[in-house]
Amino acid sequence: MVAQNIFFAIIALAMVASAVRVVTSKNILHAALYLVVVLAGIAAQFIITGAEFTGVTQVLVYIGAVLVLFLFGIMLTRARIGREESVDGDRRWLAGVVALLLFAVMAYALVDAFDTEALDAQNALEPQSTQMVSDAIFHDYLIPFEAVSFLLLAALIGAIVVARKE
Amino acid sequence: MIATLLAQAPQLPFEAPVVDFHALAPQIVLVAFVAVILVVDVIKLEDAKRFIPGLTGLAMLASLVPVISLALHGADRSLFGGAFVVDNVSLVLQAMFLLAGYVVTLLSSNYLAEGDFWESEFYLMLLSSMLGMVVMCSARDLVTIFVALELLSIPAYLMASWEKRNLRSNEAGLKYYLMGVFASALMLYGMSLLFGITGSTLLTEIGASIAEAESSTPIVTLAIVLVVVGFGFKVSAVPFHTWAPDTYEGAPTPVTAFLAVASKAAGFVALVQLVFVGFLGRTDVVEPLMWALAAASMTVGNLIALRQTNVVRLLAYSGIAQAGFMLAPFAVSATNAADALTAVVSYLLIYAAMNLGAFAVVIAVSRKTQSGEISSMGGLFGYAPGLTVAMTICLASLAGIPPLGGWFAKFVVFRALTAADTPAGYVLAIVVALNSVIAFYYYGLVLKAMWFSPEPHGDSTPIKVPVSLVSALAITIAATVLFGVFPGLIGHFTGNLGGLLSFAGG
Amino acid sequence: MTPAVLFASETGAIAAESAGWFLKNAWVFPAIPFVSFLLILFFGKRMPKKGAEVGVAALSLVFVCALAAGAQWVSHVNSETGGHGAEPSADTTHEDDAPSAAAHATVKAEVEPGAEQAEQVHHVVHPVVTEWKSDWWTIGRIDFGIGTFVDGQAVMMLFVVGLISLLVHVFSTDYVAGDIRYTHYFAFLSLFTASMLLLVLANNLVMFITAWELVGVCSFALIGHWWEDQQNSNAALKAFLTNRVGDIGLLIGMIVLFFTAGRGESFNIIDINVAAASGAVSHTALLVASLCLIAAVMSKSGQFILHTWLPDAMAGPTPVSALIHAATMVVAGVFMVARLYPVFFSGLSIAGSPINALAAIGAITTMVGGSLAFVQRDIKKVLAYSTVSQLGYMIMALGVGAWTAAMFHLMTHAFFKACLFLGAGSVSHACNHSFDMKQDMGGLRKYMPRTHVTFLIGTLALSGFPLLSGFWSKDEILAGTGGFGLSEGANGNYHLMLVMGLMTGAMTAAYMTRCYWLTFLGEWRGADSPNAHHGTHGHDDEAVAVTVLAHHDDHAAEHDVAGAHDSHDAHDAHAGLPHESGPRITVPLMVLAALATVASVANIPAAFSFVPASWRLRFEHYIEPKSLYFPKLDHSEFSPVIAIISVVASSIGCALVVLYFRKVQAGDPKATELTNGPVSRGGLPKLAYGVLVNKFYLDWLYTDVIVATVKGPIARGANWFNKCVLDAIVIGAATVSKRIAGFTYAVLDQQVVDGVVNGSGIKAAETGGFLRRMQNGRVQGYAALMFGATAILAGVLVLAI
Amino acid sequence: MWLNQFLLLGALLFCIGVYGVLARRNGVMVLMSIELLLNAVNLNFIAFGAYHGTPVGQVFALFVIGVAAAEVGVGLAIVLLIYRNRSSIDLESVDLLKG
Repeated sequence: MVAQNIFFAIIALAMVASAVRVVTSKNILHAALYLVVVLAGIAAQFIITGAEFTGVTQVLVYIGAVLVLFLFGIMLTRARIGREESVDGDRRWLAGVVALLLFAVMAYALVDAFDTEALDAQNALEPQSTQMVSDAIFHDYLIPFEAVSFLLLAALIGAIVVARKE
Repeated sequence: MIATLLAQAPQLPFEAPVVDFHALAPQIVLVAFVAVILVVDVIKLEDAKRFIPGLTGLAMLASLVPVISLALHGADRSLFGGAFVVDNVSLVLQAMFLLAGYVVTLLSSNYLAEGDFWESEFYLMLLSSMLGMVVMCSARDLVTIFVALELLSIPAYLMASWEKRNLRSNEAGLKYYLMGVFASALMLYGMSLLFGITGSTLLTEIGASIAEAESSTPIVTLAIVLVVVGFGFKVSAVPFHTWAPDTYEGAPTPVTAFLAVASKAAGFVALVQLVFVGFLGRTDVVEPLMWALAAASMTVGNLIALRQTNVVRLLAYSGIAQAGFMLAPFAVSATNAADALTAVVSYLLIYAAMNLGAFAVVIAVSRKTQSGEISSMGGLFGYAPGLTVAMTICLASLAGIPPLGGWFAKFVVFRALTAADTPAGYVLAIVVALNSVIAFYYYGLVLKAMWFSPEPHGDSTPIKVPVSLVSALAITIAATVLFGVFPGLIGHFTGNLGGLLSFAGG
Repeated sequence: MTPAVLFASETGAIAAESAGWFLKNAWVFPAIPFVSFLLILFFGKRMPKKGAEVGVAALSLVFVCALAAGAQWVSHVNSETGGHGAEPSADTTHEDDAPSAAAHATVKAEVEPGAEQAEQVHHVVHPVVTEWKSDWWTIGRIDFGIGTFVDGQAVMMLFVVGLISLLVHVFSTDYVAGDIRYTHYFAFLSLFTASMLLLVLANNLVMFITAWELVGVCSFALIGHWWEDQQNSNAALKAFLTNRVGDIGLLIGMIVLFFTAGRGESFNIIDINVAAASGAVSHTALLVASLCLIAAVMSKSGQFILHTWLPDAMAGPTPVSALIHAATMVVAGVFMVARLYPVFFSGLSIAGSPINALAAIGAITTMVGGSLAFVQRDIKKVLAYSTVSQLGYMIMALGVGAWTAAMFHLMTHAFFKACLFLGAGSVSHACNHSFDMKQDMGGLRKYMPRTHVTFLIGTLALSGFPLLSGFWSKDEILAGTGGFGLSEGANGNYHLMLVMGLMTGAMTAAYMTRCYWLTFLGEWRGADSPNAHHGTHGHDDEAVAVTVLAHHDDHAAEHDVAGAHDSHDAHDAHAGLPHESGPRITVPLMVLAALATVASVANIPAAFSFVPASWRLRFEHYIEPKSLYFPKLDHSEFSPVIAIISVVASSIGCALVVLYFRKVQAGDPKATELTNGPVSRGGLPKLAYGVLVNKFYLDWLYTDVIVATVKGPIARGANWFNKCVLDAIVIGAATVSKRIAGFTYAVLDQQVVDGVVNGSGIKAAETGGFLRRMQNGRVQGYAALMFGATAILAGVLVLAI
Repeated sequence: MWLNQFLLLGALLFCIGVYGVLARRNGVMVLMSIELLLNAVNLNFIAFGAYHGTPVGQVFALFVIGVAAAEVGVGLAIVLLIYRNRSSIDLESVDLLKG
């Protein structure tokens, strides 16, 4: 388990550092690329905890689709590629205070509840097979599954109507 | 090669779920109509296109048929291990959503046809959102609730910005979208904690699990607060209300009516299910939280409403205050569960009728005045007495004047609060009473403008009200008056909601 | 509104055999004017008389039915008390408590023998209750019926409302003829009558509250009838808002009653009354309920301190003032107290105590109203304050346990006050629609003989002139205060109320004399008369009176005159001298004057042994309930001493005013001219001495005697209090709410969302006036509020639980 | 491995995301910060799913991924619409509606 912990630590550090850069970078393209690091890190964490299918989906959907969407967005809104001073509001300190406050509450509650609960003690991180996930989706979560498919259709149509040039 | 790999994989048996199609029939009918509309739209039969509003309305009414047949059939149905339940509460609310959707369709048809809009896609959005609401009524599981919420919200974000060339409409959509997504994120975080604490997404199991401990642990408290905040946004409770006035003002008015009634009601439906099924064991968290939200919403909503000059904004703030009234019974949700549940559902039904009626009048009047200012309604009685009377009924009902529906709604809330017999309940009852007095002032201002002020531009040509608007008005006004004059009607629907509570027994 | 139509299939057999058709089918009373309302609303404009004929016809029908109902009630009472004695069944429960039972219920209640009525002992009079149990309103196991509850009190009110409303309809056909909203006006009159009749007949509190609100709405609409004048719509709004304050009391009181006396399952008035009278309900609960309900009475029936809306309500058309703001709607509060009398009787411990909230409020109100009536120069406002004062009498009577006296006074007051209001309307009809007594009236006796006589009768009745109706009813109240004629003062010893009542009696006579004098005596001072004192200094005595009066007492009252003018454009200004009004105006006046004269025969005191027994105390016999739902009351006897004192007091009040006016008339022309105003006084110092003497003389007579005691400190103070404090509170409540809202903006916006968010005062100063909005339009500010509030809410709850 | 190491990482990412949505005035950058919020939640779901040994955590995470994709698409469409009409995606200048 030591190896996993080391991996976790490295990935976590990279994620936090990148996440901070995502929200502070003055260069919009850099921010997008740092976001890739965070999303990839998430996928890696998924795989560490044994959720391979979700990890792969994460890579496919986020890095394959969402990031591309962002790049399109950056291009279509003709953002200047490079350092841009006006990307931040002048209320950063308030944002910081709110975020810290929220983190304090969350961290207190989490530490209080799951103090040193081990993740691998009871279930030993058995890889949950993809089949279990799919069985769950198509057995217990059939309604939300159909609803999500419908949601994607509606979002697609609506987004096209709203975004298209007339 | 692949075949051999597949053959090597361990074969776990997959049991196909048993699906009760009758229970799902309302949703299936809606989906079927969406398919029809899509086909009509894609084929671009120009002749057929003008039938799309009619088709949309038909879709809502057709979905009512299985709702009624389910209600007549009587027995509660539980699908997918309790994740999807069809009981009295869900049927009453489904019927309310479908009728509200029908009225919104009536409100939209002329508005859209006369403006610069993408029409058939709009109805697609409306139906999708409606589908989300109808699913929400039966959802008793976090995943289903979440997906239903997003299904009803995402089309609504788009509808708010549907008037593409209008900067205000754009802004309305943007604000609604951003605030909605932030609230969703908070709610999702809370849901993840609930799932983490209990290991299940079913509300009944969550309820049983978090009710066990003597007192609440911080993590449960945090989870409940975050989930409630997510829906507090949806129902525009203070301090998560800030989007509502801006979005209401900017969005096309029929969309505003939809947001103010259906979307807000959907938030309440989710809250009802979460609180009465999931959180009832955690009175110590839910009651003070809801108390604070209810008191703040009523008071802040009413006080700011006093200063409004735009009637849509006024209705937005009044809606915030009304949300406070509807949240109030939640503050006694555990001590007086049956009454509180009845009060919330009754209020929702009546609120839907009277608020839609008010918006219908606003839409009708602005067809002539092209303005949302209260002063533009001056002298309305002179040239549109019918609309004036309709608006008076709606506003009087919102203000809670007998014998209209709103009075009954306030009464049941008051009764739930006082019958709980707790100090907090009594104090909140007093807050409710005080706020209902404040509310008279701003409703009175609109009434005064309509009845007593002169026409601002001296133009007193009558308003031509299209048939669809007349029908919408007739439905909503009739419901508002009937619910007030014969509250027994609503008692038929809301009298026996105990089925929902029985889940909380575990 | 027409329950029988909707629930016809559910009506079963009638239980009370002796009750007549109209008593068992009382729903027709509100139904007729409601149908008339609908007819006028939808077809009125197309009718030849613009809908007025429907209203008059409907009200005639109502009145005839009311007469029939009255006759049937009399025979009902006779058969219950005289003929076959009712079997003393103690159960007061509804026969149809079980859902399957018959739809009708008659309350069987055991008799409470009246002390004075030896011949009627052991008899009980069943009220006629018709109830349709249905799904009108069901919550859980509570089933709310809809129904009518007819007893003597209700029958009396049916008669009063039907009659006055009919006369007002007739009067209005002339008075508002040609008005732009003529049809609309009659529609609302009909709706008002329907609502008022519903209120009278309601058999449960929910129906009662509904009707209570409906009459309020009609009052709102009719006060604002001529809304083009900003002041009228303000008055309408003020009436509406003030009433809402009391309505909250009503709501809370009714809910308290519902949960205590109604045991959480009944809103039925009889059930609640029986429970309250039986002593089964805790005294505290009844006390709380009655105090809450008193708040409602204070707003609806214009009791001090919520009375301020009533004089402003005179902005409505005069017939409306007569009908709604004198005779019917404003007595709804009195009616409510009388209807729920056991609640108040037990809650306030009326029997045997020297003072209680109801009696005190009533007594104070009589004094306040009486003194304020002095400083008005608008004839309608004099009458309005007089109404406030008289309503105070009724509340005081109820507070001291003189139930019958209160109801009797309610009836007689309805006659003579409606007569006075309609008379004032007739006068103003002749005087260019002005209500200003000093400027536009005077000497009308010559021009309007019929109006003059009827007004004089009304004045005398109101002032308590012996043998007129007002004398008897007021005297009965005064006798009731001390429990006079009873061996041990059984209903308590409210001597303070007696004193205040007598003082008000004197004031009433005084201000009514002043009002009458200014209006009908002297010379015509209208705008077109040569005596108009605007240009030429008046040489006639009446103008002097006017000037002096104006000089003395109208600095405070001058400003509110304009508000109440019936200045509708339908009538062009009548040129020339005033003239008598047409028959549609004078006939109602004569009918009311006749009733104001003879109504006293309804309740001839028991002591008058020269009258046959069957003629004495008829009102008490037929109107006062004798049943378990009504407390056992002792009745005071007629007291010659009090009658004489009260007549003397009134005469003194009257005489002082007469003396004063006579002195003014006797003044020499020089002094007259000098008193005409500061203009001439400043320029003629030599004659100042004479002025001073003259003034001193007047001061001695008027200021020192009447004004110093009434008008000077008290009335001025009361007027100031009225105008500055109470108005400020009522109107200001809204302003204060707005201010708070503004403050909320300022704090939340400037300090939190904007000021703090921007982190610098520059932006705040840039965007900020004091009343900036909380919503600054920045979505991220909103988001910060959302996330921040979430963190704080969660944090607080996490730490607190 | 502790459960809390994942949860605290999730909480940290969430709060960084909160900072981002509040501090950024560029619309696209706010949308990026929203991705941080949603991914932090997903991390929670996966960790809890592993903790309880149930696939439901993954199922929920998959639904969130699907919905998030739709949301970001819609969000970009609205931002694009704003850009078309105002030639700017500066959120602070979007304040026509207030009061």
